[in-house]
Amino acid sequence: MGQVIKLEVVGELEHRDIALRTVSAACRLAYARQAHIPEARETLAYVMSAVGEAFNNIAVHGYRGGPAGMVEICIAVGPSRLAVELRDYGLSFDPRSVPMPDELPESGMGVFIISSMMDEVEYRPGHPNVLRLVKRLGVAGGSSHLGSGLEAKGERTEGEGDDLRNDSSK
Amino acid sequence: MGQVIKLEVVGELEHRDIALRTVSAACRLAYARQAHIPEARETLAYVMSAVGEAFNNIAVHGYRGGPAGMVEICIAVGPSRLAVELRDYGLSFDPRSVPMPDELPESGMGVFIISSMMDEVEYRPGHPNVLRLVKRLGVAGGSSHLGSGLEAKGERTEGEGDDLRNDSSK
Amino acid sequence: MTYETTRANEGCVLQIRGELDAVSVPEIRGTLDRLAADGIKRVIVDLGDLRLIDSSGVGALVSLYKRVGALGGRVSVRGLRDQPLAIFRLLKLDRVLAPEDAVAAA
Amino acid sequence: MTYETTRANEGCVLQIRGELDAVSVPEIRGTLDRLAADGIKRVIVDLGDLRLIDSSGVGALVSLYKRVGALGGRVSVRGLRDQPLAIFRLLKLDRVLAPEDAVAAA
Ligand SMILES: Nc1ncnc2c1ncn2[C@@H]1O[C@H](COP(=O)(O)OP(=O)(O)O)[C@@H](O)[C@H]1O
Ligand SMILES: Nc1ncnc2c1ncn2[C@@H]1O[C@H](COP(=O)(O)OP(=O)(O)O)[C@@H](O)[C@H]1O
Repeated sequence: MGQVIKLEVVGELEHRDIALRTVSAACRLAYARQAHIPEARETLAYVMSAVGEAFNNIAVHGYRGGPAGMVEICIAVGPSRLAVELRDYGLSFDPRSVPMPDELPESGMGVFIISSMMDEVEYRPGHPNVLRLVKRLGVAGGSSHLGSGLEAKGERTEGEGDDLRNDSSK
Repeated sequence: MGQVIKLEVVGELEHRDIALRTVSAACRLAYARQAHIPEARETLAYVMSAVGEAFNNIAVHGYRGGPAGMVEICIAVGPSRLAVELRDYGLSFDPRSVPMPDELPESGMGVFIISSMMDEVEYRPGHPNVLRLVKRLGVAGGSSHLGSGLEAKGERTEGEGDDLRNDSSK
Repeated sequence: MTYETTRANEGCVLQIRGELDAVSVPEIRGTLDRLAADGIKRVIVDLGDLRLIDSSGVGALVSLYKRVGALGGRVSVRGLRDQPLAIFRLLKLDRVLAPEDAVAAA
Repeated sequence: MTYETTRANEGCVLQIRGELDAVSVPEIRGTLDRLAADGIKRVIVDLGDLRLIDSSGVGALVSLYKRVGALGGRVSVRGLRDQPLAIFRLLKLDRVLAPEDAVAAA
């Protein structure tokens, strides 16, 4: 899977920017190795969107009602995929129970954005909770939603919420 | 000392950008807490310069002649100081033996830049080698070289190379 | 995040730059509340220099859209690109909040 | 890092943007070598959009300065600011490589 980058920050919103900038630099590194791929900007947009929502949720929901614990972020940059794993020691939740967003949503979009923007999403509740996000890079490997401008894979009517498999086996 | 941010990357030049962007975001976080301080830009310039040279040296010298190991970077953001510690598992060196740069230098500037740009520099050879860099934030605390534009503390004639104390006690 | 409002006649242009996210939404909330309460007829939100938005930012803009609409006004977003465009498209909000841009792109 | 050279009469402007560091110096080395070998009379290096430089970048520019000088030409740097300015000042290279800027700032 190539090289791994690890970041540890406190799970508070003020650390969101550090987390995103690190992931963004790692994402650019992935594409520096295959600079001919035109989807770099789109992939970066998707990964930033998903990781940003995941970080927000840990800070706002996972560590609600207590002092924030750490968030560990592992980024694995491979030739054909970027995997980002977020671990937290806060409250767990059941992603399958999260409803789809409204038509004009003011909240409740985070889990939907995460599921729709990534190619693989897996959540394992526990201590730590582990959220694993995978984005395929480039055109090969079935990322057919890439390469057609900025259209995301998800359509609200398709229920990608199910991508977030609640797999409690560790 | 406030909150600690930890980053682990492989000690290769291609990871330099990730390391610097993480440190830069952490540095901006330090100043977001005291946004009235006008020295934020200068401090950022100094810290980026020093950490960049330190990372280069680990990649180029520390891990020369072998596969690169990891670089662990710990950033501690306090109300009045920013401390960055770099740990590597490569070759050690004696900073006191590094001569001052030439007048028109093409190399040999790194250690001088590190010593001059930071307020405290400490190197402990070992496994890992630990390089500890401290920058005081803001005007208080004797950082009299801040606040007067972009003049760095170091003057080539003053021999700040000595700031890099080679303290082998662990 | 930085922002700027320019008023002209019965309308207002709100330009938001940088990042509109869970960290910065609280900083702009007062301004959004004032715009929403004003009974203003036309609000254009210019996101041409917005680098990043998250669901909190989207929520704040949707809320503005609803509240201005409830008082008979209209909010539209222009200049969407990159990551903010991706989010608006995913949520199908580009058609509602940025109909002019959506038509132009079609 | 991106760069661009513009030739006019006996001189050349080399604009370098972004980051000139241990990673990017190898990408510009061929261009610097060609400028140095050309016997060109006047090289202006515009660093107004340079965000970051490290000792490798400084070394490459000093080497250019020496080699062009050895063939009777002159290199000067303009537009230094922020981190690159801090490094040039520390090494007292602003006075040598950017004398016009240094005088203007005095
Ligand atoms: N990391 C998490 N830890 C605990 N609960 C979470 C987490 N992420 C999401 N949730 C739960 O799932 C719900 C839906 O999340 P989301 O779709 O991001 O919308 P919102 O955060 O606006 O409620 C949250 O309200 C929360 O109850
Ligand atoms: N992290 C390190 N590990 C091993 N040796 C180092 C390290 N940093 C510096 N050195 C030694 O110190 C010398 C001076 O370093 P520096 O001032 O950065 O200039 P340069 O890297 O251009 O030689 C290097 O040539 C190297 O021998």
